Amino acid sequence: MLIWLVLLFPLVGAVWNGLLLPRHKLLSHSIAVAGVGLSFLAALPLFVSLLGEGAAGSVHLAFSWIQAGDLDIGMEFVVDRLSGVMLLIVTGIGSLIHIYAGGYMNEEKTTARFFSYLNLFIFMMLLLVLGNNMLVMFIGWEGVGLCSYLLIGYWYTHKPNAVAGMKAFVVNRIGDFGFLIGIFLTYKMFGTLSFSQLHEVLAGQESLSPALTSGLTAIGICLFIGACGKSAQLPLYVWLPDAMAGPTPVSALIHAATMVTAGIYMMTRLHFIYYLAPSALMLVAFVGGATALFAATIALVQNDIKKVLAYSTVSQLGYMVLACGVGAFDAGVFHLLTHACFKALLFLGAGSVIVALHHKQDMQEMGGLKKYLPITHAVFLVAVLAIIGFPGLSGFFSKDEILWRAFSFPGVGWVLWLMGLFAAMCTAFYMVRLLCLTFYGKNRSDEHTRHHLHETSSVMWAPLVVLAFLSIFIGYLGIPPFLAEAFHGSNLFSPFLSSVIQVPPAGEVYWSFLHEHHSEALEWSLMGASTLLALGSASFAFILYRNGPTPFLQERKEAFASVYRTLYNKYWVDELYDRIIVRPLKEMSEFLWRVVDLGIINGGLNVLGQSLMFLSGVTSFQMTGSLHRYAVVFILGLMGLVVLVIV
Amino acid sequence: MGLTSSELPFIVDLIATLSKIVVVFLIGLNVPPIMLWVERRVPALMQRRRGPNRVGFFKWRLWGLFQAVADAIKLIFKEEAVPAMANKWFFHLGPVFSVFPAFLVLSAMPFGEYIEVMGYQISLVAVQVNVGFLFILAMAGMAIYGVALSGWASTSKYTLLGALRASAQMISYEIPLGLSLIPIALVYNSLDLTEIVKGQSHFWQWGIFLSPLSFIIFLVCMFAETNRTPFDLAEAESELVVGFHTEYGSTKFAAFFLGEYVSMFALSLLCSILFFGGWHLPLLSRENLINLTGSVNLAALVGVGVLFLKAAFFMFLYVWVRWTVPRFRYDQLMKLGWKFLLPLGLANIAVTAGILALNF
Amino acid sequence: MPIEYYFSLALVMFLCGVCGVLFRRNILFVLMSIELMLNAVNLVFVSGSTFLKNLDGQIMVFFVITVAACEAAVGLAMVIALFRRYGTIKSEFFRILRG
Amino acid sequence: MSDQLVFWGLAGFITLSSVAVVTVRNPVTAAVALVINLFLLAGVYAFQGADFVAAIQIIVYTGAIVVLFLFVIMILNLDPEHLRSPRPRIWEHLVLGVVIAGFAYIGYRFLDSLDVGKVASNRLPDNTYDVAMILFSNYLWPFEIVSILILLAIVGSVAIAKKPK
Amino acid sequence: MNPYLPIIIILGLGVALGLILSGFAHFLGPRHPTPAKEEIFECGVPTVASRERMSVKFYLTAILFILFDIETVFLFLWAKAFRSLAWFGIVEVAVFVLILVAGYLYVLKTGALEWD
Repeated sequence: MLIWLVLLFPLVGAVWNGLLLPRHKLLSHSIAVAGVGLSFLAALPLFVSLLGEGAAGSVHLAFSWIQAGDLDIGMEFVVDRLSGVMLLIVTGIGSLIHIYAGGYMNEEKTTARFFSYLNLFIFMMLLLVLGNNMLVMFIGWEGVGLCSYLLIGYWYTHKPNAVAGMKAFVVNRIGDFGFLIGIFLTYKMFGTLSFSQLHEVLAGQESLSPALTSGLTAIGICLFIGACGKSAQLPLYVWLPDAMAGPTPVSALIHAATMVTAGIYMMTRLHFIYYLAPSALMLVAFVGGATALFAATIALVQNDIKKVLAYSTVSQLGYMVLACGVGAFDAGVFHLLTHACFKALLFLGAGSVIVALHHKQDMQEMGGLKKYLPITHAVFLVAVLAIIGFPGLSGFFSKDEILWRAFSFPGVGWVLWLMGLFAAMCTAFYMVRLLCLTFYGKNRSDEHTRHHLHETSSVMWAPLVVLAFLSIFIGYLGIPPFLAEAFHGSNLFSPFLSSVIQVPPAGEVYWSFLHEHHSEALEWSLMGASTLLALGSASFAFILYRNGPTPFLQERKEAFASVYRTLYNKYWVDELYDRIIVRPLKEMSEFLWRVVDLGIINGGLNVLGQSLMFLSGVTSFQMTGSLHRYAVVFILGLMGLVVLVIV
Repeated sequence: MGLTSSELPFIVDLIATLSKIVVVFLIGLNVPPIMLWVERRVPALMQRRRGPNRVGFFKWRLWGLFQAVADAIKLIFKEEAVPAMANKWFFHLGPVFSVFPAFLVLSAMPFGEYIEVMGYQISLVAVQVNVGFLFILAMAGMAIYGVALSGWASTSKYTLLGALRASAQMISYEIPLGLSLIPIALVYNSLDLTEIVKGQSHFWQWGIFLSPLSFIIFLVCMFAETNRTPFDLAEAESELVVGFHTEYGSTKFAAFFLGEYVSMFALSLLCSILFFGGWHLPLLSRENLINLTGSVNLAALVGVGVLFLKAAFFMFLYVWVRWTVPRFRYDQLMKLGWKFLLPLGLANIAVTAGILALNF
Repeated sequence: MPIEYYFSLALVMFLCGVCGVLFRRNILFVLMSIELMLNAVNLVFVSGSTFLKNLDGQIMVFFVITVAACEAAVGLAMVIALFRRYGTIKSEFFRILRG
Repeated sequence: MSDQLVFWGLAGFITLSSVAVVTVRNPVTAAVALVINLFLLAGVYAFQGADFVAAIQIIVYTGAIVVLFLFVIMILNLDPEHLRSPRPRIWEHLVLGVVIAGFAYIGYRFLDSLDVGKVASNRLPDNTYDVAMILFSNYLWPFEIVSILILLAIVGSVAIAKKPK
Repeated sequence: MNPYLPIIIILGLGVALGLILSGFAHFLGPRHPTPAKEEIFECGVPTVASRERMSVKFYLTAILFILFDIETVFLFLWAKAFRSLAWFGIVEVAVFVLILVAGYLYVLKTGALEWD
């Protein structure tokens, strides 16, 4: 019963805000917050019921949606430990961001439309998370894409925003295309789309026939393309940095915490497919690693505060995908959880900075905000420490777990580990750079803004504090086992999920290494190395950027001008896409339009018309009107016919 | 036109036919002169004046009978004035068209049943046409050409108008003529004149008693077809000078004259055949006549005499009506033809058919 | 009398009719030629019926004659109307159908 | 023997008159030629034994239709000069040749495909009665339709020819 | 003997008689053509080929003549087979005649036959 409430509240909020468009900002804000909050409150008892030892998930059927021939798809929802976790993230962090958004959107005349979109987004995300078969998930998948488009282009009057919204939507669609193909393939192979049934079928497989593995690999890859589109992985990540055009709470909610994690959640939900398609997983791992490293390098030189955070999100998502790739789905989800907290915190912090600076986002004009925005600075510091993996904070545990699981992957594991390590170093560097450029050094903003600089309202910094608290303590849920003995605690998270994520028997042989025991010394040394390196690069960045852009930095920039420029211009990826895909497409259609359409079709018809005119001209010279001429022609024709018949 | 080839041997048949033709032409050529005389004599007597009585040689005046011969000679030797603009061909062709149909009709009339000569029965009809009526209608049609062509040939407006009027009149009265004949055909169940006369052996079987209405219509049409008296508007002296044959001189006028009187005689013969029992005496049936006269030939001769008598009566009727009945105005004439005789004819047919249908 | 003679006679008449229709300028002549053609058809009907010894041919002739009569009647009515309208019935003057 | 003589006489005159109908200048001459042609045609029918048809031919065709033609000619009172048709152009001769050749060929092919024997000059006995019987039994419907046709002709011609008020 | 002989002979004689009569005067009669004689016997303006058109009434009469002539002919046919067709024939012809009477009434109504 509770699950219907969870779903219903955001929907009601969205409809109420959307249709009635209440004038009063406070009213619309409270409706939205109530929508998400109540849904969170309803979700809590659900989650608690799952905590118990043997509590398995429960499937609820709303109504049978499609019945065509042997295809029977119902609007089913599953509430098990995995979707429970996601549920908490979405509704929990969602409600915090809703509260924050009220403050952020204060200058707007009416916020009803904004909040209805936000609530609609939450509803769609819940659909995606709770759906028990691929189609319901797909509805959520598309709904989320739609809401992201609407929200990115919220200030559609400003053209770049609209263009960014379209870009996001188009790139997502490309990803969805892969996802759809994956759905079709699964239906073709297994005849059903519901996760529970798929799980039983695959679990029942004793040995893997080559056809099955190739099928599963194909499905895996297609679904991964969908995930790339949604979770902004390497080929299809271009839309996320431009998505920053939307309001900051949107970026926080959608482009940090919830939507972008959909891809990872989908792969985790279908772990039984991926476990039986090791080659697909290999691809996933490498794409994840590459994206992490690639995005991190770009983030090093970006000047726009939200762009830096966007690339950092892409790189963190790369980590999660890497985790899934090496089969550590539980580690992926754990990092997802921690990342959601501190990345939302970072974005909201940046949001309050932007509000304070009246919507200026360029870091060169910031600096020295420490004394103007004390709370924001404190919270921001916590988040930065968490993300660079400062020991003790949540980022440290989750990132380290991923690196360890990557390293322990037989064979190519160490390459992945190296990529992860470098990405971590870059992350540390740019996060500290960000921190210094915004909060430390002299204040570089102009007189007018400096005069108005003041701390944001309580509505905005309260959620920040909660998030900061979360990003500190959530880490302890997943303490790696060897540390656990030291502190005689225990790793709570992975066993919690292990009931859901199990390697199907057919894949047992391949994934046996997961259960081998490793020497603790190796783990200790690896953790130590990575932490030391990260902190080193952080301090290095601190020294460089401590008091803003110094002339020394300027020379360094000219020295490595070429490197700097490539990084700054995002490896010219956008231009590359434009050149490879967009321009040829445009030229092709131009060609088709001018040559084929005008030339051949119109030309052809015109020629036909002219020939007819010519023909009629030829035959009409006889139409002189004299009866006798007609009679003669008639008789001659008749005779010709008869002669023809006779001869 | 249906000619039943007679069973007689060729030679006999040939001679019989030739002799019949000669008889027909004799009659044809003699009737107009006689009528010329009658035409003058009878009105004179009616008007209490003496007709022509000067012509004669020596002292036999014969009541002016020779006047006819005198007129004939006069006509032959008169000069013929052909109008300049006239269309030569049709000017000469006109009279021909009015002569030969009359003779054809006359030849189709049966004068008697048959006579036995040297053991062969020779029918007393020149042209044995088994669809008698239609033949007569056809020839009436041809007469129209005579009138129309001659009128048109002498290119003057009046003759043209006269010709149009005369032919329009003949056309309008040909239909009632046809319609009046149909009841007779119904009653006597044949179109062949000889059959019809055979059907009228007893005087109460005569046409006039069985379908009196058709006799009246036939009589009117007789006068109209030959442009006689009440209907002679075409040649009415007072209006169109002489009508379509104004420009015709001597012999051509004689030809028209001949044609007119022969067709008059033919129609009277037809009338007596259809309505007055042809060669049957009123009270004496044919068998008694043969017994009375002893031989078939003699009886046939008597029959022919009776027939000619009846025809003479009708010819007299022509002249009589000419001098008593005033002339119709043209629109009255047309109205009579189209609006009175035609419906009357159709009604007559309906009535006759109804009556006959009762005893099917 | 072989039937070909009758048919060839009919053909000749028909030919004259066709030529009359085609080459005579005056509408009246055209109508007359049409009558001529119809008579040729009648001749074929009659000789056919005589040869095949069944009377249907003759009955058809009745109908043909009736149709010819009606056609002539209406045709000549039109000629008169044309004459009244155009003052002439030479075919060159009826150019309305010009293509 | 006499049959041949009669037929050839009639055929000759018929061809002559039909050619005259087509070639003669003056419409009245053409009408008279038509009359003669039809009259002789009636002769041919009678010669073949179709007496009733011959009679009808003369009564209706010669006696009525050509008279109508004559009437129209007289009414229109065309001046002869007006009827002088212009010198026929060359292509007319050409077409004439082609038409004649075409019809001759068609006729020839038709005639020699006829494998009929000699038509005995079997004059049918007086068949008017049989004609009538057949007409009123088998051909009932055409007979009724003919009356409608005549009605149409009446209404049509009167409507067309009547002087517009 | 061919049944057509009499008709042909009479036709020939009739035509011959006509020609003789019409040609007679040409040979026998005196010929002194004078302009007066040449003229058409007429008073008033010589209207040789007057273009004045005759009234259309004649034409209408001729048309109606044809159409009713056909009726007469068909009635003749019916008369021939009257007795054997009996009632059926009568009904048939009645319909035929009635339709034509309808035409006739139309003609009367439109006044086509009114002679001015």
